This record gives sequence, structure tokens and C-alpha cells, in this order.
Amino acid sequence: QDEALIFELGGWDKTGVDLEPAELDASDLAGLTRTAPIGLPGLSEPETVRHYVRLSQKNHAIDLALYPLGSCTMKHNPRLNEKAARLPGFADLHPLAPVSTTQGALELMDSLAHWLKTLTAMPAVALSPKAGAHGELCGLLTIKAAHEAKGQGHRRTVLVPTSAHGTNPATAAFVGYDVTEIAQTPDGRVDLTDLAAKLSPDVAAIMVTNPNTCGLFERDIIEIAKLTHAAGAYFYCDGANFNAIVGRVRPGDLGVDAMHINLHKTFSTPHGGGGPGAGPVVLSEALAPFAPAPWVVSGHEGFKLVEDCVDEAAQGFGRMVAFQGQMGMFVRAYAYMLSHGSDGLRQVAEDAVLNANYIKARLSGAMSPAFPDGPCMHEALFDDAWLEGTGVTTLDFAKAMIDEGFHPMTMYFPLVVHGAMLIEPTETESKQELDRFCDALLALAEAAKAGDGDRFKGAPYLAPMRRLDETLAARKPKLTWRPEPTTVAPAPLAAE
Amino acid sequence: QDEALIFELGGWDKTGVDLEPAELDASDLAGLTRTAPIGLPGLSEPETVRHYVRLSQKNHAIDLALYPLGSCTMKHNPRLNEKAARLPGFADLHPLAPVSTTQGALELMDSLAHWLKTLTAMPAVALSPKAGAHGELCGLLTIKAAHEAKGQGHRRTVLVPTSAHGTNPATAAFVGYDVTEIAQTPDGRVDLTDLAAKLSPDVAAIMVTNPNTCGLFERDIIEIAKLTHAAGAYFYCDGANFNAIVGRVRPGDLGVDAMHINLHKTFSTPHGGGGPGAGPVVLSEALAPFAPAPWVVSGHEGFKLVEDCVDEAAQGFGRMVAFQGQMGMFVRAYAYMLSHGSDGLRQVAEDAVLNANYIKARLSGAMSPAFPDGPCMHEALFDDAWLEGTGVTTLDFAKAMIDEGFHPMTMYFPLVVHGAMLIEPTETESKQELDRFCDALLALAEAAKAGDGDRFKGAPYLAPMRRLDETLAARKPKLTWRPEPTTVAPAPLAAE
Amino acid sequence: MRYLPLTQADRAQMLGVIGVSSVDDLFADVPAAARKAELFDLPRHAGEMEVERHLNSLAAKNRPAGAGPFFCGAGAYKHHIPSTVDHIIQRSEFLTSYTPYQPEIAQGTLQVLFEFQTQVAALTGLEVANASMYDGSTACAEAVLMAKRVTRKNRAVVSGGLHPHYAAVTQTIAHAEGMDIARLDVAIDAEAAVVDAITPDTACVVVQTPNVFGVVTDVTKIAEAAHAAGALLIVVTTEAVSYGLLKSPGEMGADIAVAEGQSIGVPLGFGGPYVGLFACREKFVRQMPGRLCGETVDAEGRRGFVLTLSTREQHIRREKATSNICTNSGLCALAFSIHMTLLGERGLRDLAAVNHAKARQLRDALAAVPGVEVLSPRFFNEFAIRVPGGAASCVEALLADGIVAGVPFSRLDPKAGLDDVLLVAATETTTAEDIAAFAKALQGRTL
Amino acid sequence: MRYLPLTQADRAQMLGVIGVSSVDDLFADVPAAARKAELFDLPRHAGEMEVERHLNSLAAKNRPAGAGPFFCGAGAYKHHIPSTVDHIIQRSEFLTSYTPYQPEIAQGTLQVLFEFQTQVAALTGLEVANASMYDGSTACAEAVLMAKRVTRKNRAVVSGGLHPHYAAVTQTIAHAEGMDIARLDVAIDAEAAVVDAITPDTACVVVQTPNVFGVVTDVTKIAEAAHAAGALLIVVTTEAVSYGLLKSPGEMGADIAVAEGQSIGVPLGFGGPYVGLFACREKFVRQMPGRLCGETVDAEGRRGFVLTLSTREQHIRREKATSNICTNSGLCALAFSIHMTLLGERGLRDLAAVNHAKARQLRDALAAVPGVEVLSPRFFNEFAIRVPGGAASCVEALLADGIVAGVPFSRLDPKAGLDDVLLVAATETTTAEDIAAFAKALQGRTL
Repeated sequence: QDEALIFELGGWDKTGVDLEPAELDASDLAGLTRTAPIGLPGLSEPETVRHYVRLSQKNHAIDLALYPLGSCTMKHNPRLNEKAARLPGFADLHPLAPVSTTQGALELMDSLAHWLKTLTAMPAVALSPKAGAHGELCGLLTIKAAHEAKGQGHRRTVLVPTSAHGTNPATAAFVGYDVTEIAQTPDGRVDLTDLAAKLSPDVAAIMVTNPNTCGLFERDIIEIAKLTHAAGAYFYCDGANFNAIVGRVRPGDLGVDAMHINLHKTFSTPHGGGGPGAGPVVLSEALAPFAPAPWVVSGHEGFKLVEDCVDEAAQGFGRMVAFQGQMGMFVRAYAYMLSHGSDGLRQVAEDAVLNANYIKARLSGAMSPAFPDGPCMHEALFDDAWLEGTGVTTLDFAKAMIDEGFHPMTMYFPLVVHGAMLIEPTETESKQELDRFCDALLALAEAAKAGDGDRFKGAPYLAPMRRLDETLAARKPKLTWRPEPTTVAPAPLAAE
Repeated sequence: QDEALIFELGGWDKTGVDLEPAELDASDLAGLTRTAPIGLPGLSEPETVRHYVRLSQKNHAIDLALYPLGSCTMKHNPRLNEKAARLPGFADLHPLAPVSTTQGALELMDSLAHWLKTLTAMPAVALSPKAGAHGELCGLLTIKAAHEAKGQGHRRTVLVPTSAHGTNPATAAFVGYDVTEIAQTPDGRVDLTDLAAKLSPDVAAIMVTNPNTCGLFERDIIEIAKLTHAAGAYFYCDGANFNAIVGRVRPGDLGVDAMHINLHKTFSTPHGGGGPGAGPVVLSEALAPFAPAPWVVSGHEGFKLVEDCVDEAAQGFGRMVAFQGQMGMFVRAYAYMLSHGSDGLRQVAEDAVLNANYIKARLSGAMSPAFPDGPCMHEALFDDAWLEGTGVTTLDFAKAMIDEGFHPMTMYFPLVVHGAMLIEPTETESKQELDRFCDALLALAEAAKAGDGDRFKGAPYLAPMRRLDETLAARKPKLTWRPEPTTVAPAPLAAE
Repeated sequence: MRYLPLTQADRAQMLGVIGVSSVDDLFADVPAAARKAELFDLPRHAGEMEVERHLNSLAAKNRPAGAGPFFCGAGAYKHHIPSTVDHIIQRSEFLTSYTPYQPEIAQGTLQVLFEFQTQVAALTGLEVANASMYDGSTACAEAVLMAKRVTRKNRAVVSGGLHPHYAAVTQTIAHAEGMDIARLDVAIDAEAAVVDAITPDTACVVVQTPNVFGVVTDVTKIAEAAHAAGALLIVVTTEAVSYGLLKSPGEMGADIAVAEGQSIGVPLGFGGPYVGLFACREKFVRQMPGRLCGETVDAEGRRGFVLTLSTREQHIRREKATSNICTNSGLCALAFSIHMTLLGERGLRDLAAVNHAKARQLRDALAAVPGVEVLSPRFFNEFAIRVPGGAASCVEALLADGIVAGVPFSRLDPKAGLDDVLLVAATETTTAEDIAAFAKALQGRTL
Repeated sequence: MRYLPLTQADRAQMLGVIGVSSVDDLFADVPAAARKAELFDLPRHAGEMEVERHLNSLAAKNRPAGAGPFFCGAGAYKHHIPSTVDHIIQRSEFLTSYTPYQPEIAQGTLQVLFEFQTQVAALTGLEVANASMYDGSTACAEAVLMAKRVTRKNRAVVSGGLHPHYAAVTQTIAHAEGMDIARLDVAIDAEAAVVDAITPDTACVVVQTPNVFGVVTDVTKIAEAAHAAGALLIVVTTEAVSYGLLKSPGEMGADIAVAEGQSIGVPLGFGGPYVGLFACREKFVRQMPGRLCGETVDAEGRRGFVLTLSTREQHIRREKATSNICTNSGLCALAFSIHMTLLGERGLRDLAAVNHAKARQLRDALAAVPGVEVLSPRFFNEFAIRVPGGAASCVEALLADGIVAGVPFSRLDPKAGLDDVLLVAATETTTAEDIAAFAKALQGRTL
């Protein structure tokens, strides 16, 4: 059933709030008052609720079924964490309220930092970045500042493997670096020879994801770090996949200098249709002095918030955001950490890896794993070799999964694998659900090989919409609703 | 997609809570400890969430579309009220906590009572009944006690119109009364002549719904009350439809002696899949002394809860429930009253009646209104005369409405109309939604008359399930899940 | 007004379609004398912020159970509720749906009820359960009336250990139906006296375990005596968590088990809404009150669920119905069922064990206070103590120390002459610090 | 562990299917030295009740804005949020979904984003808006970088009235991209100085209205000067409610408007998550950062929505992307959009009028306090005052009276030499009693 847009429901003069309109004395506004209508519709509360509840039912969600988006880590979001984040002491706290009235919040940030540092064996953490890519930005800005402080500001290059998330090269470019790609070995890891060759004195940093986007642990990670450091560069680790090793392996033990942690992946803060996230960055001793403001310090008189780099940390590179970062996510992530504890977090990594390997094992007969030898970590990567000759593409196969009640896996990423299908189940799936998923995929694979092309080319059939025309959308972008020529334009509001 | 039962998910040894098991010392249990397994499955939290979220999507709800169940009053449930009811000061309050620690709760009950008494022009209210039918029970018990106190305990009969809710005769019988039906006039009201004839000295009370279940106001209501009182009987008014007149007409002005108010109808506490409700009963001066415990009194030292009839109200007939009644519903209803105010509540009644008459007007061309002359109140009643010869029944028509995205109207009730269809839109529907509804019904009516029988006989086609076999369910009732013979019975838990 | 979608323009247009000139015309059937033109003497509408402020201020005048050491029980218990429970019951599709009369678009509610019935049957050790009652007390009264229908006898023997509110409700309602209620003397270990009170004209025997003084009793012998007299045994439980540790009513011979389900998934809420559990032997199913959900198939043969056996109910049978009940406690039953699913057998057993262990710790601590006497010989998570100087004044005094000490028995039954009896309960929410503080304060007050 | 569904039996069975003997085998690629056998030095797992208690105790150490008279603003504002907003954003289907990469099963999120974009475009008076940014400060920095891409020039003129945090974020990020940031002197009515600072090599001019001192400015002249120099005008707003009363950036000639959307639908949350609004003229759309949602049709011709123009984005263009952004602030955008839908044009205008009226009342009350000087000549709902003895110590002193008096400007910018400037804000949540208490306490402290 189609749901009308809010602009089509005729509510140009309606409202869903009861405000006593104040009489307007505009003498303090210097003639800046609006005169023309804004063009915003309003709806009564019942209509509003219905509009959004109806819309919501058109979404897939982790609460409905497996959501195996590789590298996106769609796991269960505990409702305890939602409840905690809504305590007035956190939700109704102003970011600039007097510090003496925010001691609990600062304590929580301090405790969260302690957990992150302990889990990574890194001495410092910058909490403020608002998402993973923002954390990458923070990390590279820290590295840049460190180089500049050492008189190494001339270093212009960042090395990035081809398999990297797009955010890695984009961030490096954003900070003004040139990006050079590092080759990959046939078994899906960084090519050490190529790396060594490219580690010139111009290199500021390498950015390596570990476990990498092929779902594999970089076996030579310690060697990579050594080579990098020997070249005078820093090792930035993309921590998007930290969930695979949390509680079991500490990046600090591997020689990492900076790593962002997606709280919305490893520590299960909800994705909310694409955000908000949170991307704290842990830093090595070498980089710690260059961290951005603000940060929390504890002292005799309780917790303090250092908000300006000027006095207390002259080397800090500046500021990533207004205020302190994603406090709402800090509360959720901290609640998740406390719930799991050191033992539970270790189990998280183990079950995530176990689930991925189970899927890989069950599907490998019918589909072609990109790296069949050895275990994968938290996600299983397949290529489209097994679809050859069927006329079915990775995209078609993915859309057919929708008709089986599942969200498709990540497709065509990483770029190093042809027609990639990256499946990440996470640790919060039961064996029953994994089996239901594998059974569905095996049946689909059989259908594809049996030549049942229609089932794929036309898919999805059972979703709220059939396949959408993305080319049309991009050719002549229609990004906002505008009244049809026949629509009566909203009348200016009568002065009441 | 079918959703497995919790018993089929293999969770005989799983749990979704983390409790440190206490060592059991059974020395205070006198050998009463369980030995055999209970047979309860458990699920982890992610599995639990998914099970219930999936199930929920198989329900229709007022938040999804019009829910025009006549006499059930499915209106918008404000979320403010949900939030208020969850304040720890209300939700985490023990019913027997020291009275000095519950002053706010008692004040709220006292204020709610004040609103109910003012809106009905009645001097007293018993808050504790847990639902409408429970309120009827309370009302009749009060009447019984009053008669007994007057030496009129011999009165054995309660008069009830044929159009009454089933709860009316059921309640009268429950209290030990004999039920006699009152006839109805062709225009859908109580037949005064028949009433007068049946008002013998044996009659304890009449039970009349007003507005009645035909959606009509009892024009002769004042006369009815006079006749009743003249015969020494009491006038119990079924207040299920109070929403049609709230803020505009006061039952006390009509001669009513007792009336229950469904807080979940008039005052919009959510129905929750069938309950909980709340059914406070307003009482006339004659009946007030016989009200059940408990009640709230206010004095110099704050509010007091009178929990026992013994001392302070020797005439009280007893107790309806443990504790004070549906406090959670009181909070919601009170929030609703405060939000609407005296002006808003009046508008509630007016819009509810306007919406019903609008539907009646729009549909009357195609469907046959049971009482075409004059306005209806909050609901529009149709019979099935217009379906004659189409082969389509009221039930078929209702099931076809499901395919249009609407919940069917109340069917085959009231009993006085053949193939009754009772449509109650409530005041929280917009004109757009009413038009969408009327358009859908008019199109269906046309299809029925055009002989498109399959569309009706097989309906619903688009619901989570096709039509269910209710006869089979009743013939050999299967009321609990039991393991199939092949199922492995749950093993006793290992002592850990 | 934010809840009312009609605009003035809508209203005018709709009146035109109806063919009347004003909304007053639609109220023409109301006698002129009763047609009020003026607004009633109540406040006008208020914005959400204003209403919320007012309710916050009322809530702030109460002391929630979680605010400090808290030991009240007596039929309502402070337990931890997983946040998942409240999240799910707030989903629109559960919260804002009606009784599942149209099963094709109510399978969510119906499957939940079927699962709930199965859980309740398992917990009580009986074959069938209904889809919930208003609460434990009304379930108890309905059970007595049901026993009358089954046995066609008129006398009910009610143990002196039954919660006084339950006894009052049962008495009120059963009496109206013309039953003769023999309520035995109130006593700590009251169940011992029940067997002797059973007569051949007894329809049912009502016993509670754990009883209102927390005393647990093996009712097997009472069941035998009742059955020998052609009476049914009704076993009442007000603390559903006890099912995790104690023998079920069914195992001990009960014919009907009723309980207050509040302890599992439902907040204290100052007494309601709660959820009554009602289970019985299968042979009595057609005499049960309340809604029942049953399994069936749809037109395509798929398993589905419907309300069934509704010929027992008022909307079909009217004055011949087994009960006048229409509304149930569906949303609370959902909460109960979710919490029970999270617990599972393992979690429920653990929870019950923790509750019992905490109560034992509490007992040990209070028994050590000079002048205090523990009265309940066997108990689950609640017991009675004798406090010098009266229970009500003890509670009042300890409140000044920040402790809510429990429920004075006299509050439930002022005529029983047990003014010095205090009912105290412990649950998994009780901490060692709570217990120590209670004992210390009590010692300070009794010295 | 309650969040982990696998049982030991499951794990054993799955290891068998995989063909390894233990889960350690799956970690074989980890260098032995880094494979930790022991648990890290952190607490073990905890039950929900224990975690909740701990978090409650931390929350209780903070004083929420709603606890009493409260006048902080400076980029984050205390507004009433209708309860409907939070209810809807907690729905599983919104809360636990990912970026809508598969539009067939993400129309809920996508239609919301399309509606959000339209609302933001209408509010800012510009043609297109994106699907949200992290917050206002990062949106500001992104706008400056975008101006560089559009104009191919490197200099940004930043008004001294821009929120110091925004200026710092912009400086940090734009500087890293090699831009030259000319931040003008901090002053109450700083925008007056902007026009003179525009040079031919200026890529953009950044002005804020209402500025950080609450001062509202007609930027039309600045727009003309910027355009004459081939520069873009970026208008920043930190209080989105002001859109209801003031001329929009687009009406005054802005090319890009960015704002902090927190005031509509998003709680204070100690600074995040918030929602950045970003709108611009249509001709610049392909240089925009962030996600965009566009209308299209499905295979059956029905209207639907998709993420579009993603060739601007990092996952397609990698180092050539317009921004490195991946995550947005979708759930906060949803909250914003719901609240805006509830308000509608009428509600937003009323809300803005109430805010302004309360601020005027506050101004009048504070202006009457001897020694206090009101500094902002024109304002919406916030203004600066000079308090004798320093703003920070004034706030500290008034805290003892239970009043949170506002934000000392020195906290935002300690180097500006404005230690006696206090920023005070009023909203619809401010009561007449709050204002009176503030004025009285201030008088008591300044006398």
C-alpha cells in the first residue's frame, strides 16, 4: 500500500501540538521577520503516528530477520541500552552545563575510555569523532600533526590496500594526502613486498583494515607494523571489524598507532537507518599528545573537561566537533560492555567468527568462497564464479534473497573479488536462524543453476516495492517534493 | 511467513537473562521443591525480540489504519499517556506502600474522580472495577445492596433491551437476577409501553445503554428514568458509548443511578489486544453509600485510602478487587482529560458524532442504514438488506474489507438488526482517512452488486492468513501446545 | 487540539454532505434540558508540556519501591523486569489492537495468547489455561463460581491463609450468586484446619500457597479430602515466581489453579493493571470463564489461531454465559509471556532460587533482632514476623530511617487481631545492604 | 550470556560442520604472540539489573536541564519534545535498520529522508538539502570545503560571530585541506565587519544568524558582496526554531545554509548525537557532501525512493569523493522530521513566537538587575549579558541558588577576552517563575 507524502495530506493549516500562540512584538527583530509562507505541512498527532508507523513497516530490520551485510555488523541492539540512554541524567543534560553538574556523564566517558584502552592495549583515546569515517579523519589529522611536530610535514602519501573501505582513501584525500594503493596477495592479504617497495620517505601512514574486508586476519600484521615504523610512517588501522577480535586480540600488541572503533558495530549501538554512529580513536603513545579536544581528566575534585587545546595540550591538532561527541552512543556502548564483561566480549568475537565459518562451510558446496583455504574471521566472502553461465548476477541473487525474508549481503565489495558477496552473520544469530538462512541460499543457488532466471531477474516480488530504477533517479534528480502545477499552493497563515 | 511457536525453537536449556544462580538450601521448603521439569522453553534476548516483533506485524492496529469496530471505540492512544504511566512514581509504586509515600497517586485518583463526577453530574464514583463488565457488576451489586438496605431484597428482575451488550444480561445473571427483555421501537429505541408494562414491583433495575448500541440517543431517556424510579427500581446506564456525549451531556441530568465508564473507550487508554481496561462506576446519591472499598478521602493530613468497609462505610457492599483498581489506566485517562480539557472533550463528542454521520451519509446510497431517519450518534448502523441477492453475507463483506487495509466493522451486533454492520470511526480520524474508507466500501459494494462473488467468498486474500476454520477449533479444542510424539521431551535440568 | 484531525473547513464540508447546518443538529435527539451549551466547570485543554509537568509533579509525591530498601509483598512483588518486555508491549501492533475477533489480522495477539496459555498450564501443572483474567483476586472468585457450576453445589470452604482481599472479593461476588462461603479463621499456618471443614455439600476448597503469611503447604492431603467429598480443590498463588521452585498445584492435586501473574513482567503500578492466571483440568474446560485461544487451520491449511469455545461467553450466550467477562488483561499477559520466554525454565528456576535465598538471608537477619519473632515456619520469599509495639507503627517508624519495612497484616484485615504481625518480602532486587539496613533500623526501634 | 543465542551444544555441532576441533583453530591466523589466552583486566559479565543500577547511579550524579531554572544555550537548546517522537524512533523497523542500500525493503527510511530533505529545503529557503550530517559544526566545515570545490578558490572568511566550536572545527578540517581561514575578530555584532574582509580570492563567507551572542542579522548585503566577489555565502544557524520566525537564509541570498537541528526533536544528550542540516542552491547539488535521497519508480511504475547521486560518495568515488562521510544521522533526522510534521507551519511559527517572547521577558527581567548590561541589540531566544565579576563565577554562584544561569562565553573561547560575558537563552520550557528566580538570584549576587 502506498503511503502518501506528508505534503499530500492537506495539512497546510494543521498542527499536532497545542501551543498558546504568543503575541509577537517584533521590536527586537530588526525587520527580519518572515513574511512568505514556509511551505511546511502539519498533521494532527493521530495522523502523524499512523504515517510513520505505516512507513516503518516498509523497512527490513535486524529485529525482523538476519541482516547479513558484510562489514556493517548488524547485530542485536539491547533495549536496556536504549533505556539507559534515555535517563534524564544523560538525555536531558546540556553539553555546556556547569561541569559540577555533569560528573556522572564525565565519569561514564572516563570509564568508557578505560574499557576501550584496555581492550585495545592503547594508552589514549579520542572519544569525540561522530562515526567511523570521522574517526579515520581524526586519526589522520593526529598523524599529520605528529609528523609536523617532528618536522616531517613533507610526507604526502598514504598507502591503502585495494580492498579498503572507500572511506580510507576518501579520508586521506580529505586531509590532503595522495593515495597509493597496496597490492594484495592471492590469499587476500597485504602484499608485503609491494608494501616494502612503496614505503618511501614520502609516506605519512598506511591504512590497513584488520581483520580485513575479505574477512581475513592479516597474518603478517606485526611485520607490516615494523616495516611501517621503520619507514618513519604511522600505522592507521581501520577498526571497522574489531568485533571479530574484541576480548581476544589487542591492536596495541600488533603495533597499531591509531584505530577507530565503530561503537555502532562492535558495541552494538543501533544503526538507526544509517546513523548516528560514533567513532572513538585509540592512539599509541607516539600519537597521544596530538589528540583533539575535548577530553576528560580526573582529579581530586572530580572529573574535568578539557575543552580547549591552548593551555593544557599545546600539541592537540584542534577540534573534531562542537561539544563532546556522541554521548548517547557512549551510554549504550558502555552498557553493552558492562553487560558482556571481559568474558562476554571474548565470547562475542568467538561466536561471530564461529557463525561466519559455519555459513562458509555450509554454503561452500554450492557457492564459491573467494578464499577457500583456512578459516575466515567474522564474515565469509564469496565471488560470483559459481554463477557463471546461469545469467544470474550477484545483484539478481541478492534481490532474490529479499523474497526469502532476508536482507541481502554486501555486494560488489570488496573490489578485489569479482561479484563479491560478503556475508556477516554476527554473534547474535542462533543456529536455527543460520540454518534457515543457509537453507534458503542453497535453495536459491540450486534454482539459479537450474536456470530459473525469472525468479532472479524480476526479484524482489514480495517486497513492499519491486526493483527500483536507480538510473532514472540519478539522471534527473528529484530530491524534494514540489507541488504539482495543479496543486493549490499553501496559503499564508492568517494572523490569528 | 509462519512464525514458529516458542516451544519449537529448541530453547529447552536457553535463557535470555543473566542471573547468578543461588545455591539452594531447601530446609525452609518442607520438601515442596519441584522435581520434574516444568516444560518451559527459554530464548536468548535477540531471539525473543525477533519472535515478538515478527508476531506483532501480523496484527492490525489503530496506529496502522481506521479500526471501525462499532461499540469498541478504537481511537488514537496518545503516547504522552504511556510515558506518564511509566513514571517510576506511578509504575514502581506498591499498592500497599505506606499511605504517606503514595500521596501523589491518591491525589491523582481523587482528581480523576472529580473529573468523572463533574462530567457525569453524579456525586460519587467507585474507581476500582477493572473493566466495563466489571463496572456493570459493581453497579448491580451496589443496587442490590441498596435494595437490601431498603428491605427490597426480594426484587429479582433486571430489565434489559434486546439490543444490549451481552455483558448486561450476563452480569445481571451473575449477580443472581432474572433477566427480562424490553422491546424496541421501529426507530431503534426502548419501547416505553413495553417498559412500563414490565416495570413490576419485582424489578430491581433496568439496564439501558445510552447512546444505545444502534448508535442512537434514547430520546425518552428522562421518561425512562422517571418510570423506573416510580416503580422503585434503579436505572443502570451502560456507559460504553459515553464518548458520544462526553463534555456535552451529563448522565446525572438524565436520571441515571449508576453508570460505568470504559476508560479505554471514552478516555483512550489503549486496548492492548483485548485488555486491560478500567470501568469506574459513577453513582447517584441514592446508591453512593453502598459503593465498594477502597476509596480515597482527603483531609488535613493529605489523602487517605479507605480500604475496609467495616468502620467508615458500614453499608459498602464489599470489595471488587485486591487493591485499588487500574492505576495505570487512571494515569492515562487523567492525562487524556487534562490534554483535552472541558473544551476538547466536548469537541471529542462532536467530532465523533460528525464523523459517524458523515460515513452514514456517504454510504447510505449504496448500503442500507438500519435507521435512515435522523442523525446517528457516534456510530452508524447498517443492515444487510442491500446485500440481498448478491450471495455475499455480512461476514464476507467484512472479510473483503481486510484486503482493502481496514479492520472490519462490528458484525451481527446489535442483534435487533439483520446482518448488522456497526461502524464507529471515532473522532481521531481525519476526513482524508474517512474518505479513503468510504471510497473503499463503496467500491466493494459495487463489486458485490456486480456479482464479483469470489472477491468476497475467498476473502481475505492479502492478510497474513486466509480465512480461519473456527468450527474446527471449537470441535476439538487444542488450547495448549503439546510436544508431538516425535519431539524429544525436555530433559530435566542438570544441577549446576 | 492535537488529537483531533478535523479542521474547521473539514467540519463545514462534512456537515454539508450530511445535510445539516450545524453539529448541534446531530444532537437533536438529546432532550433540550440535558443539552448543555456551556462548558463544564473543568480546566480547558493543555499542551503536552504542561500536562507532563503536572503528572511529573504528582509522580514526584510518591516514593517508588526502587527508591531504597523495600520489603512490601502481600500479593504484589517488586521484581526486575527486562527492558525488552516494555519495549515490545509498547509496539503499536500490540498496544493499539483490539480483542482478536478477526483472526486473519490478529495472529500476533492470538499466537501470543496460545503461547501464554501453554506457559500457564505448564507452570500450574494443569492441562488448560485461559487467556488471562483481570487479576488474581477476581480469578479466585471466578474459580469458586466455576466450582459451583461444575459440582452444582453451593458451599465454598476458604482457608484462613487466603489473602484477605481475595477472600473479600470472593465473598462479595460468590455471595451475590447465592453461595455460602465458609471462611476459616485467619492463622499463620491456616491450611492445617481446612480438611476438617470439608462437608459433603462443599463445592470447593480454596487454599493459598505460599499463603498470605508466606507459608508454603503441601496441599496433596487437602486435595484428597476434597475429592473424597466431591469438591474441587482451588489453589491460589499470589507470587508466580514461586512456581519456579515449588511443586505445582497440578502435581499436588489441584483442580483449578489461579494466580496473580504480576511478578512476571508486570510493574507494581499501585495495584493494577495486573494479570490473573487461570488453569484447570481439561475436563472442566467448557465451564471455564474468560477467553480461550485455540489452534486451527486457515483456508490454505496453514496453522493459525482463533478465539474459541466462545459459546461460553457473554457476547454469544448472554445471561447463560459462564462469566460476564469481556475485557481481559491481554497486554499484561503479553508482558508475562515475554518475560517468561526470556527466563525460560532455567531462568525461572534461578530466579526462584535467588528469591528464596534472599528471603532466607532476610529471615536470618531479622530473627537476630531482639524482640522480633519469625512466625512463618516454611516460606518462599515472604514471611510474617511479630514486632513489638505493633506493625503499623513499626512501618511508620522505619520510614523515618528510609526503609519501607513491609505490610502490616492489620492493613489487610483489621479485624483479625494480628496487629503486631508484619509481612516482609525479599526478591532478587533486595540487596545485602538493604537487609542489613532493615535489621539495623529495626533493632534501633525495638531496643 | 543473554545476548548470545548459541548453546554449548550448538557450538560443538557447528565446529563439527566446519571441520575444526576448537574455536581457537579459527583464530589460527592471529600471530601467536597476540593471541591472548587470559581474560583482559575488566569486570566479568553482569545481569541487566546490575548494569541498570550502575547506570542509574551515574545518571543520578548529573543535574538534568529539567531539574530547575536553566538558561544554557550556545548551540544546544532545551526544548519540549512530543512523546510521539521518541515512541516512533524506537520502533524496531527504524531503530535497527541500516543505511537504505536495498531500497525495496527500506522505503520507510527513504521516504522519511525525502520528506526530511523537503522540510529542510523549505526551512532554509533553498532548493535542495541532503539527508543529514553529523551535526551543525561538521556541516559548517563541509560547507566551506564544498565552497572550495565550487569556486576553486582557497580562502574562507569566517565571521567573529560564528560559534567558536564551529570555527574551531572548520579551521581544523579546512586547514588540513589546505584552505586559508580568515576568522574575523570576535564581537557581539560581528557580522558588520564581514563585508570589508571579502577579497577576490575568497571562496566563501561564513556568517551565523542568530550568531553565538544571539544577534540576528540581515545578511542580504553580505550576500551581495560575496556574490560580487565570486564567493559563496554560507549561513549558519544553531537554533533551528528561529526558522519559524526569521527570514530564511535562502531569502537573504545564502548559497549554502547549514544548521544544528537538535532543537527540533533531539534531546540535549550532553552534546550528541545531533543532526546537521545542509541545504544549497540546486546548481551545486553535485558538489554536495553526504547522502541524498531521490524519487524514482519501481518495475511496476510505482513511486519510490532511492539513495542517489552516490557517485559523489566515498563508497563509489573513493579518494575523489566530495566527502569521506559514510554514516549520517538518520535516526535524529527522523526525529527532526516527526517533530516538524507535528508542528507544521502553524506550530513552528507559534513555537518560535513563544521562544522569542520568553527571551524578551528574560531580557526585561535581567536588564532590570543593577550592574547587568544586555549586550545583544537584536535577538531571537538568546542574548549576551555583561555580569560584574565574571561570567564563570556568576554561574558558579547562582548554581548554589539552584539556577543554571547560562554559558560563560569564556568557556567557548577563553582567548577572546570576554570573561564577563554570559550567554543566556530562554525557550518555551522557561517559566515566568524561572525568570523571576534568575533575576532575583542575580540581583542577590551582584548587589
